[in-house]
Amino acid sequence: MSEDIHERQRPVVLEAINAVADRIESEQDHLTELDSAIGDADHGANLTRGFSSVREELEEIEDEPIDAIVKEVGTTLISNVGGASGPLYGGTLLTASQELTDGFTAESSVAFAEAYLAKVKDRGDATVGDKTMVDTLTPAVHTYKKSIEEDELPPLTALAKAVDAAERGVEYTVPLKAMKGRASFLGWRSVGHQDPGATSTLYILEELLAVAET
Amino acid sequence: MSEDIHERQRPVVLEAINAVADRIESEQDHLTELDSAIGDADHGANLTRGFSSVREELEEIEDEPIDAIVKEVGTTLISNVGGASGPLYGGTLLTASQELTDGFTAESSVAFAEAYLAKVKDRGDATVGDKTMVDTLTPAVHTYKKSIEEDELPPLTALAKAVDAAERGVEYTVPLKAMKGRASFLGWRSVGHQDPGATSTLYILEELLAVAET
Amino acid sequence: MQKLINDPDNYVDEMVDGMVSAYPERLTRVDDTKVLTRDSLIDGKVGIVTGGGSGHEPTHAGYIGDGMLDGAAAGEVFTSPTADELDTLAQACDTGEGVLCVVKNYEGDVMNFDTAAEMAEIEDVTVEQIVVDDDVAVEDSLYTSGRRGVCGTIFVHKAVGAKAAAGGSLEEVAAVGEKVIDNVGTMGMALTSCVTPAKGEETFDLGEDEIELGIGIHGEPGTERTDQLSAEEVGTHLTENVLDDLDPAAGTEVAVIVNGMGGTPLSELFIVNNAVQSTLEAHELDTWETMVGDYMTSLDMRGCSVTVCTVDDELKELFAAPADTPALTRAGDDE
Amino acid sequence: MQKLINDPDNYVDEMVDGMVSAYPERLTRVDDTKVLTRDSLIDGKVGIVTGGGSGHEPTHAGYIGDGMLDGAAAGEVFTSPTADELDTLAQACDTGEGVLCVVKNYEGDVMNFDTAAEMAEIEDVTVEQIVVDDDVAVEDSLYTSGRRGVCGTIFVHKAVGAKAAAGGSLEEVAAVGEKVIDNVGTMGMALTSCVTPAKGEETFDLGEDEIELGIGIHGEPGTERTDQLSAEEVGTHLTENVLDDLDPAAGTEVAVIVNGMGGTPLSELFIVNNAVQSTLEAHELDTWETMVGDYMTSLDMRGCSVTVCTVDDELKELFAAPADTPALTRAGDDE
Ligand SMILES: Nc1ncnc2c1ncn2[C@@H]1O[C@H](COP(=O)(O)OP(=O)(O)O)[C@@H](O)[C@H]1O
Ligand SMILES: Nc1ncnc2c1ncn2[C@@H]1O[C@H](COP(=O)(O)OP(=O)(O)O)[C@@H](O)[C@H]1O
Ligand SMILES: [Mg+2]
Ligand SMILES: [Mg+2]
Ligand SMILES: [Mg+2]
Ligand SMILES: [Mg+2]
Repeated sequence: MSEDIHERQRPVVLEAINAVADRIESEQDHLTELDSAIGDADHGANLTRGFSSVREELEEIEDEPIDAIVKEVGTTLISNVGGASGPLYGGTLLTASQELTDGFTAESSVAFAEAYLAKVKDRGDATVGDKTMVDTLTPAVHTYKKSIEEDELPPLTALAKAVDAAERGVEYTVPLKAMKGRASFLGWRSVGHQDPGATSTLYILEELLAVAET
Repeated sequence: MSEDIHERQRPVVLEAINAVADRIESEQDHLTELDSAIGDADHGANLTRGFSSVREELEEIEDEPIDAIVKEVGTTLISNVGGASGPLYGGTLLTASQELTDGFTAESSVAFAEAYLAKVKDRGDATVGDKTMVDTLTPAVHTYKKSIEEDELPPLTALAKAVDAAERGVEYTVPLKAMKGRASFLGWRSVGHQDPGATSTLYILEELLAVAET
Repeated sequence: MQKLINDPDNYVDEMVDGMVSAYPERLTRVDDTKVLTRDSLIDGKVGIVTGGGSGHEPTHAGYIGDGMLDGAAAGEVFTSPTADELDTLAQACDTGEGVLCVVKNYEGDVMNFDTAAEMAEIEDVTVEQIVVDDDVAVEDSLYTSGRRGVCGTIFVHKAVGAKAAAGGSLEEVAAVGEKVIDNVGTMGMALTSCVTPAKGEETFDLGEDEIELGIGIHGEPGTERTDQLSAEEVGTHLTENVLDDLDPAAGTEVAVIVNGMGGTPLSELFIVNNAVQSTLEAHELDTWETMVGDYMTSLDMRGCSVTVCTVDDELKELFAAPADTPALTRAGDDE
Repeated sequence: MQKLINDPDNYVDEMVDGMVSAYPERLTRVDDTKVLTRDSLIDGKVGIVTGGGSGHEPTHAGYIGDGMLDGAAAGEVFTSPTADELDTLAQACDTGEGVLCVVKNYEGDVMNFDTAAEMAEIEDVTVEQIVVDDDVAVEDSLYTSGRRGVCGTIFVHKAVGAKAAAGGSLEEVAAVGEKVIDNVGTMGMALTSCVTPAKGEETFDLGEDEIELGIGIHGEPGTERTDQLSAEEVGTHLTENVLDDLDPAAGTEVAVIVNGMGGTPLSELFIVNNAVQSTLEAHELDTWETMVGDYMTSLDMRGCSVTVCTVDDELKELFAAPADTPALTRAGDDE
């Protein structure tokens, strides 16, 4: 039965990974632009390098269970991205994938999201308001969890609400002074700029939603 | 009597030196511009540095005989100009000043001019057509000598003719391929550019004429 | 902006090859990685490694050799190497005595080195990490990433390399590294942004009459933009800020680096050095050694940084000890 | 274009001061001149001096020290020093064994050195001159100034310095200098012009997609302007041209300098080095040593030059001999 769910979800998961890779590639310049203003102008290149490698390695694992696929995505990101976003986007998947041994269910997806957020905060020693991807993830994960667990909404609706929340998180980074990441080196000069990592996190969530909706 | 001539000519010589210094300063940018095209963009600065120093040291020697004054101008140029033009403008005066022990006469001025030209050609191992100051000097000195010795014209008229000849010398450098000096390193690319040293030599002759005319 | 490159995507790969082909008897490349190690390890010596983004040459691999580093990992331009490359690096440089990683403070580097250390310990390689954070321009607090690691790292490499060469244990070597870190400060400035091979244009725009103060080494803007300053003002300002942070007592001896960011003529660095030295003198400090040159760069950025490290007899001995690397050599006998 | 300067008129003067304040135990400035000498002369050793325009740092004074130069005179930017400064230099570096002047071929330098030699001989100082003319880009003929002296001069300094340190006579020292001159060739290129402090803007204009081949080190345009080339094409072209001139037999050993012009990131020089080495290999030459870095610059020019010198046992021994100068150090034991 649990094999069933892996079989069933695999095409969607693979499609989602491809969609994310496409989106990251098409936003590469924009992400780099954001990183030029308060970082070192490589966020777009870093993620593109990572997700292109993921796409290339997908074939080798396309028969694996969901958790193994997600874990492999993490491993590939770790060994191809580098910088801050490598461990933050890759290492987190390694840990969070452990929640997916039975594939994505309403329950496991909440656990996955929570584990992912916890790992980002832990790895990056970052909290909300530090002007990082944590600002996008936190409201998104909170909204998703509440929509499922309290409001008992279907996962798709919950995800849509989470994306809305994530969008606000991205906007929220603009007026903040960066406390973590390269932007923190700029001190007050970081105020008024949108965080690149917060932005790429939103794009990923948007793609997950788009694929889930089809 | 020979002291008389030194007394008499001294104001004119000092005025001429000042006029040359003024002219070089005001042409500094233009000379450097010419040197940018086929050299190393410093001919204006080199000569300005030299002639400003000459002006400053003039006070100390303004009671000396003509030949000593000219020699001192040479020494000062040698120790302040550097580059190719230092020895070429300075060392030459050192030698040629020996012709002026009795001040400037029609005769001694020809000897001075010939000694000066000979020394430039010797020091620089340059000949007419090498695209250097020799191209200006040669027709000027030849014209001056012939005007005085054959045509028996007064020195002022001879000098005016020499300046005319010098002008043609400058124009003549434009189509030439440089054989000597930094411009020679450019080979054929030097063709079509006017030589800076040939140009500054003309300016000096023009100032000598202007002062002599007053 | 023109660059002497082939395909920007192969920039780091080709650079690493170029280093090996320049120094084939000094450097070895670990297959399929951007990890360089010295030709052969010294038995019984603690391994000294570092790594970080590329674009800072001669940092990092330029300091591999006797008396300094055993290996270095090159990340993409301005991007920390990945954890698995750092793990390979640590394992390649271990002779059983453990490996000290010199990390420049930035989460990207720290997180990747952390992960690498975990991976290496699985293979029974003991890895210690020291984190250099010498950039006094950056505000430091418990709640931020803290200060960047920049050119002061060169002093750290020199000290830990000498200590390891002298037979120091992993603990002792790490301790002298921490000692340098506690006593060193740096501040930098830029006249122009650098141009990364990937982007091909300037990372930040600067008006003709503007400069950036408090820059790092990744083409990021500085902490402040001001009107153009003279070399004297720049040298004085940077040195004063570093001294403000270090606050050394009068009579203290200091070692100094006037570092070029890659596109600055050496002559300009010497001109800046005059102001650096007079500022030190005004504070009654005693310059024990000065290094002027491109030690940790930001590609082709025009600008400089000033590093000051207060030294005692132990550090002087370590700094003066012999070293033989492509980018830094100490004869070790006449200092 | 912004520069780290104070008053452009004091550029060289302040730079010379800055060098002395960086290396007070190595360098001494002769009062009222721009002449630098080593802290103390070595009795009984032939004096080795050089000089030329400034803007080529670390050339010239950066090579003063054990095993290389005893002194150097700095002219204005790109302008030969005056004869009286060169005379002072020669006199300051004579211990009675005579002085060898290493001159880079250009009439300005040659004429001023000539005059200086005459002046020095009056004071009973024997002065020999050797003229380096390694730039293969320049057409050579009896009727021209001949070829420029450029980065191959570094090899000359190293060889004559080592020979003098080993006790060679003035004649012997000059002879090894001539030997290097006979066996060395260089060619350079520029991506951008340099900017002199006096002019404050580029000496020549280059389109975004153009480069100059066959440049010298004075910001003068090259012998040819072409479309942009890749690092590989540049490295290959320069090396091929040098080899064309040297025409070494297969199997010959060579020493190589991949020299940056001042504004080139070191990483780019390493990328160029790949093509240099493969070209040498293609000609079946054996690279004995490679130096990659800024050895003789043209202020902040972006670009590079490639120098190749064929070496025999004598030159290898001289090149590998110990040297301890600010810009070049050889431990002298492990080569
Ligand atoms: N300590 C941290 N915690 C959480 N997120 C961080 C942290 N440091 C950086 N980030 C995120 O990483 C992004 C930058 O990623 P990237 O540019 O790829 O790496 P790098 O900063 O190493 O160049 C930032 O915009 C920020 O969202
Ligand atoms: N060998 C030479 N013989 C005669 N004139 C020369 C020679 N070399 C250079 N010159 C003259 O000197 C001028 C250049 O002077 P300048 O720019 O001051 O010196 P440098 O070439 O050392 O920078 C040239 O334009 C040329 O007229
Ligand atoms: Mg970044
Ligand atoms: Mg000139
Ligand atoms: Mg980065
Ligand atoms: Mg000149």
